[in-house]
Amino acid sequence: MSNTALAIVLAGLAAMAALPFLDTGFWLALAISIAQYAVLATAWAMFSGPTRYVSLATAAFFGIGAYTVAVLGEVLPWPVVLLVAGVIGAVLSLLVGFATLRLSGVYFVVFTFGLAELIRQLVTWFEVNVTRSMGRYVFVEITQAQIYWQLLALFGALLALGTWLARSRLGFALHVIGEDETVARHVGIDTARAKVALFALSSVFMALVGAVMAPRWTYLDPAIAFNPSISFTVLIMALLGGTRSLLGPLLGVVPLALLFEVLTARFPNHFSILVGIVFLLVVYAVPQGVSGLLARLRRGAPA
Amino acid sequence: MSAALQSQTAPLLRVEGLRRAFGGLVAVDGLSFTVHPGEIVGLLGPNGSGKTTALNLISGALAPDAGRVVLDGRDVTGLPAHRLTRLGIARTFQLVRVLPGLSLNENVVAGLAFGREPAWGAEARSRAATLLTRVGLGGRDNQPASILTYGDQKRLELARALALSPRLLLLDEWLAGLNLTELRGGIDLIASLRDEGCTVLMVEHVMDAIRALANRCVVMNAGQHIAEGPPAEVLADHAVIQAYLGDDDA
Amino acid sequence: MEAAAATLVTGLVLGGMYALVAIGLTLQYGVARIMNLAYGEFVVAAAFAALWLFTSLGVSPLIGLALVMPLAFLANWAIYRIFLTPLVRRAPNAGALETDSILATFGLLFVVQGVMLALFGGAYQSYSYLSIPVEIFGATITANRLVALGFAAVIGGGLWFLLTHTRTGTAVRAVAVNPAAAPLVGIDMARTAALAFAAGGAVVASGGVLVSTFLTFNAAMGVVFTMKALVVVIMGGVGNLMGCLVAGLLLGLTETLVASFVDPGLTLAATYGLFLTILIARPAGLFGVAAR
Amino acid sequence: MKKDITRRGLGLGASALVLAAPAVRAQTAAPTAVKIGYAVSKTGPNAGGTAVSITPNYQLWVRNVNATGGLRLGDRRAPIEVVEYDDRSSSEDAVRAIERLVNQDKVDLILAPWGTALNLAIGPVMNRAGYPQIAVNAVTDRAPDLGRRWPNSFWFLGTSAEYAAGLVELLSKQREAGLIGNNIAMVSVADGFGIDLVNAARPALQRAGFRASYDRTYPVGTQDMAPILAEAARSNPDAFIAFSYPPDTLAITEQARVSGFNPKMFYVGVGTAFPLFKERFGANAEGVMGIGGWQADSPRVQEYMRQHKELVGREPDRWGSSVCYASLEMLQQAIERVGRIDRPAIIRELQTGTFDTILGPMKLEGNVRREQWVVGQWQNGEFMAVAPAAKAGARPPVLPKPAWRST
Repeated sequence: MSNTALAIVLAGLAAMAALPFLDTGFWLALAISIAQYAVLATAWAMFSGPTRYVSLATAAFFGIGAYTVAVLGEVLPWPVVLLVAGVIGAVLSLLVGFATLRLSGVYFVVFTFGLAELIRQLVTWFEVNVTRSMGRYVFVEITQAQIYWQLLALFGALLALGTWLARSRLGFALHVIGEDETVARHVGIDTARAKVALFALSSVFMALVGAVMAPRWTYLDPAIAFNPSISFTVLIMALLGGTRSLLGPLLGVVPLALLFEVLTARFPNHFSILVGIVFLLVVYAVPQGVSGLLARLRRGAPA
Repeated sequence: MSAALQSQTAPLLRVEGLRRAFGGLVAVDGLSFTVHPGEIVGLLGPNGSGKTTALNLISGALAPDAGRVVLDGRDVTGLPAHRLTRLGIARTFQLVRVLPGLSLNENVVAGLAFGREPAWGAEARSRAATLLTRVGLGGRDNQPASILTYGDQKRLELARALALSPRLLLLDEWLAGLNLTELRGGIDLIASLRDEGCTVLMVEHVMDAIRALANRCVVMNAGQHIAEGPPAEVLADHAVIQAYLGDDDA
Repeated sequence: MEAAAATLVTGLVLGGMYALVAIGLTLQYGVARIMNLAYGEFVVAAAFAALWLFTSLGVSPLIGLALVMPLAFLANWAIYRIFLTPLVRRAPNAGALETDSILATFGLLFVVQGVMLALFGGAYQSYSYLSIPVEIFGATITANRLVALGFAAVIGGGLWFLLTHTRTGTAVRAVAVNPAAAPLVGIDMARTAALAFAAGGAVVASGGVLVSTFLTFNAAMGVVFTMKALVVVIMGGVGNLMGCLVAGLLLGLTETLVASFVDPGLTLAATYGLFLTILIARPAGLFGVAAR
Repeated sequence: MKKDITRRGLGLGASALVLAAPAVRAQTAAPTAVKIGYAVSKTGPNAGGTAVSITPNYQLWVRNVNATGGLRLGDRRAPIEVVEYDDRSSSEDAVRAIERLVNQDKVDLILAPWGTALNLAIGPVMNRAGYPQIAVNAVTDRAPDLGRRWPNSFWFLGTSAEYAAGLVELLSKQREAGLIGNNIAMVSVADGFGIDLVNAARPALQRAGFRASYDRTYPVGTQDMAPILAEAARSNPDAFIAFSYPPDTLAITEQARVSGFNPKMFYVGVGTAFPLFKERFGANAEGVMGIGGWQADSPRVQEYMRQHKELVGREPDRWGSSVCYASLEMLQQAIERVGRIDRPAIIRELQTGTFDTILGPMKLEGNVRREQWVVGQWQNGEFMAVAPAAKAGARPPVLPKPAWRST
C-alpha cells in the first residue's frame, strides 16, 4: 500500500471513529464485531498469507489476552494490562514458533489447533485446582465506544505495520519464503527467524484484541476465551477475502460479518442451512480470495 | 594452469570424507576433493551417483552424516543454508527454481537483500538491473518471472546467484535442457565468470561444456570418488567409461 | 495389578473408538486430499440415522450398519463427484485445493448441521442398545463398546487387506504416498480419489452408527468428532492406516491412564500434550515420512 | 484493490441495510401487540440445554397467552408478537442480538437465553437499556451481587451454595437414620457450574462431618467415564455425587449400572431431570437422585406437563422447564398488574410482588428466587422433589437405592 493509500485508509478509520456519537446501540455492537474480526483476520493473514502456514492458534492468543484482563483487569491500570497481554502473547508465540519450525502443511494446522486446546485445558486445570474457581467476572469500567475505539486504533496500527513491513526487508523475505522456501534459504534468508518474528507480531495483535474484548462480556471462562470457533471464523474470513494483500482479509470480514448478521436476524431457525448454502455458492461462483486469484494467475502462466 | 593454481594457493573448498545416507541408500560415501580459487571444477558421474546430494551437502540444503566441509580454512560442516550463503556459497538448482510471483528485478533483489554484501532499496534495484543485463535479460526488469521461457529462467536463476557475490558458485546442471543457441550463450557466460576470477563447482552432463570450461573434473559413481584430473584425461579413464557405460543415460 | 489391567483394557477400548472415528478421515484426507471439516457432521448424521432406525422402526444398529454404510458410500461418492471434483479440477496446486476444500466443506458443515437441527432439534439423544456388562481382565465394559471395537478391528483389517492385496487398493496407496507420480503409472486419479472419499464416508458412517450405541449426542456435536479425528490422523501420519490405529490407541490409553492414576482433570491436557510432543519430535506423525 | 473493496463492501453493506431493517414478523397483528424478543442458542454447544429447558416454554407461554387474547393491559388484551434470534451459543452474538432487539426491533420486553455465561454477557446491555432480565437458567454464587449490581436482573435458579446445603442436609438426615456412613465420592465437571457446586459442597460436607475419599474434576467433553467410576467405586463410598452435564450424567449413570457400582445414594447433575433420562434407563432410573425435582402430584404441574407434551411432543425436564414457565407467569402477572408496558414499573413489581405460578406462590428476595427444589429423586417413574425437606410438598427420599437391574 502506498503512503497515500495508507493515509486515506487511516483517515477512513478516523471517520469511522465518529460512529459512537451517532449510535451506541446495535450499529456500534455490529461495528465492534466487525472491527474485532478485521484486526484478527488481518493479523492472521499477515503471517499466514506470505508463509502459507494456516494457523488455528488464533483462539489461543485471543484467549490469552482475554484471560490476562480477567486476572489483572481490576488490579492494574488499563494500559499496563494491555502491555502485559501483549508481552505474554509475544512470549508464547516465540515459544510456539520455534517449536513448530519443522512442521509443515496440515501438520502445522492441526498442531496449532491442539495448542489452543491444550492451553484451554491447562487454564481450566489451573483454575480448578489452584485458584479453585471457574469463570471470572470482568467488571472493568469501560464503555462500548471505548472498546470500539481501541479496536480501530489496533486496526490502524496493524495497517501501518503492514505497510511498513511490505517495504521492509523482513516483509520481502517472507514474500520470498512464500514463493519458495528452499530458494529463500539459499539467498541467505534465515527462514526460521523471519517466520517466527512475523508469527510473534501477528500473535501480539490477536492477544490485544482478546484483551480489549474481554470486558464486553462480563464473564469469561476458558470455553468462551479459547473458543475454537474464533480460529475458524478468522481463517474462513481471511481465506475468503484473500491473504495476498494487506486489505484483502477485510474483503472477507465485512461481507461475512454482515451476512451472518442478516441471516441470524432474518432466518434464526434456518441460519445453519442458509449460511452453508451461501458459503458453497461463494466458493463455487466467486472463486475470489487467495485461491481464485492464484488460480487465475497460474492458469495464465505457461506450464 | 590448474596445477599451478593448486600448488600456489590454499583451497577455497575442501571436502573430506563426506557421507550421507537416505535410509539404506548411501547417496554420498566418503567423498573428498578440493576446489581452488579461480578454478572451474566439473563434478561428473552417471545419474544417481550422488552429485546433487554432494552439492546439497556443500550448500547446506542437507546435513552430512559424516565428514567435513571446509570453506577457506573454516569448518562449515552442517551449517544451515542461509549461513553458508552469507559465507559466500551460491547455487542454482537442478530443476530450475525462480520465484514466479515476483518480477525479474525482484527475483535478483532477493539475492541482493540478504547476501554477503546486502543491498536494499534503489541501490539494490539498480544493481539487479545491471545483473539482469549481464545474463542477457536486460530491460525486462518489471516482467513477472512466471512468463519466462525455460532458458530465460535459467539465466534469471544465475543472476540471482551472482547477486549473492559468491566466492564459490555451485551450478547443478545449469546447462541441461538448453537449445543450441542458448547453450553457446550459457557457456560463454560461465567462461566470462571464470575470467573475472569466480570459482565454480559445476555438476554437468553436457560434456562439450565440461571440455570447454572445466580446469579439472571429479568423477563420482555410486556415491564414491572414482577419478579426478583434467577433463581430457578423466573422460578417457577406464573406470569413468565403465561407470558411464553401465548407465543407459550416459 | 488387576486395576492396571482393567485400566489398560478400558483404554484400548476407548482408543479403538478414536481409531474407528479417524479411519475414514485418513482415507478422505490422505488419499482424496480433501480436508473435510464436515467430517464430524457425518458422524453425527449416521448416529441420528441409527437412532431413527432403532427407535422408530426397531431396526438394530448392527443391521442399520448394513443400510447406512452403502448409503453413506453413495452419498459421499456423489458429494465428491458433484461438489468437490470442480474444486479439484480448478485447483492449480495442493495448497489451493486445501484452501478451497476447507471453505467448501465448512459450508457443507453448516448445511448438514442445519438439516439435522431441522429434523431432530438441538436436544441430546441417547438410546440403549447392547448395554450389557462384559468383564474382561477385571474391567467391566459394555457389549456395545466391545462391538464397536470389534467393528473397528474388522473395518481396519478389511481396509488394510483391500489396500495391500487388491489392484484398486494399491492404486489408493500410491496416490496417498505420491499424488504427483501416481498418474505417471497409469492411475486414474479422479476415480481413485472419489473411491477413497466415498469409502472414507462409509467408514465414517459406521463409526457414527457404532458410537451412537453408547455416546450421548446432539446435532451440535460434530466438531468434537472432526477435531478428534484430525488429531488422530495427524498424529499417526496422514494416509497411514497403521498410524491411525496406533495413534487412536495411544490417545485412548493416555486418557484412561491419566484419569485413573493422575487426575481426570488432566486427561484432555495430557492427550493434547502427547499429540504436540509427538509432532515436535516427529513432524510428519508417528508413521509419516517427512517431506523433503 | 482499493476500488474493489469499496465496491464490494458498500454493495454488501447496502444490501445488508435493506435486509436488516427491523424484522416485523406478523404484519397482520394488531398494532397494539406486545413485541417480545429473545435470542437463544439454537445452535452451538448450548443448543442442547436451550432445546430442553428454554424454547419449548417460551413457545408454550406465548401460545397460552395468545389463546386468551393476549396480555391484559388495563381493559384491553394485547397479543404477543415474537421476534427471535439465534445467539449461536456465543457471548458476542448474544450481546449483538440484544442490541438489535433493543435498538432495531424496539421490542417491548426481552426473554433471557440459557446458561450463566450468556446471561452475564447480556447483563450490562439489558441493564443500560432498562429491560427486566429474567435469568431463569443461570446458577451463580454471585446471584445476590448481580441482583444488586443490575437491579433489573432476576436470578431464578439460585446459588450453588443452596444446592450444596440442600444436598448435605439430606445426607446428614440419612446418616442420622443410620442409612449411610460418612464416606463420599464426588466428581464434578470442570466448568463454572460444576466447580461452583463442588466448591460449595466441599466445606458443607466437611462441616457436617463427611469425608470425601474421592474428589475429582473432569474436563467438559470427556467421553469415557469408566476410569473415573472405577476409581470412585474403589473408595467404596456410601454416597456418590456427580456435578455433571447432560451427556456426562447419562454416561456416568450408564457406567455405574454396567460396572455394578451401586452406592446407597447415587446423585448425578444436570440431565437427571430430563425425560431422556427416564427413557434411557427405564426402571433403572428408580432411586437415582439428581439436581432439581418438582412436585409431580400437584395438579398444576400435571396440567403444565400435559400442555408441554401436547405442544412439543415430549415431556418437560423436571427442573429448569417448570421454573422457566413459572417465571413467565410471573412476568405476565407483573405486566398485567402494571397494566401497561412500563419497564421500570414492571421491574419494581417483579422485585416486590408475590406471584401465583404452577410451582405455587413465588416471591423474589433481593432479585433472587429462594427456597427452590435442589434435590430430586426418581420414584415410581417420576422425579420427585426431596430437598429441602422443610419445603412444603417434599417427599421423603428412598434409600438405599435399589440394585441396578440388567436390561
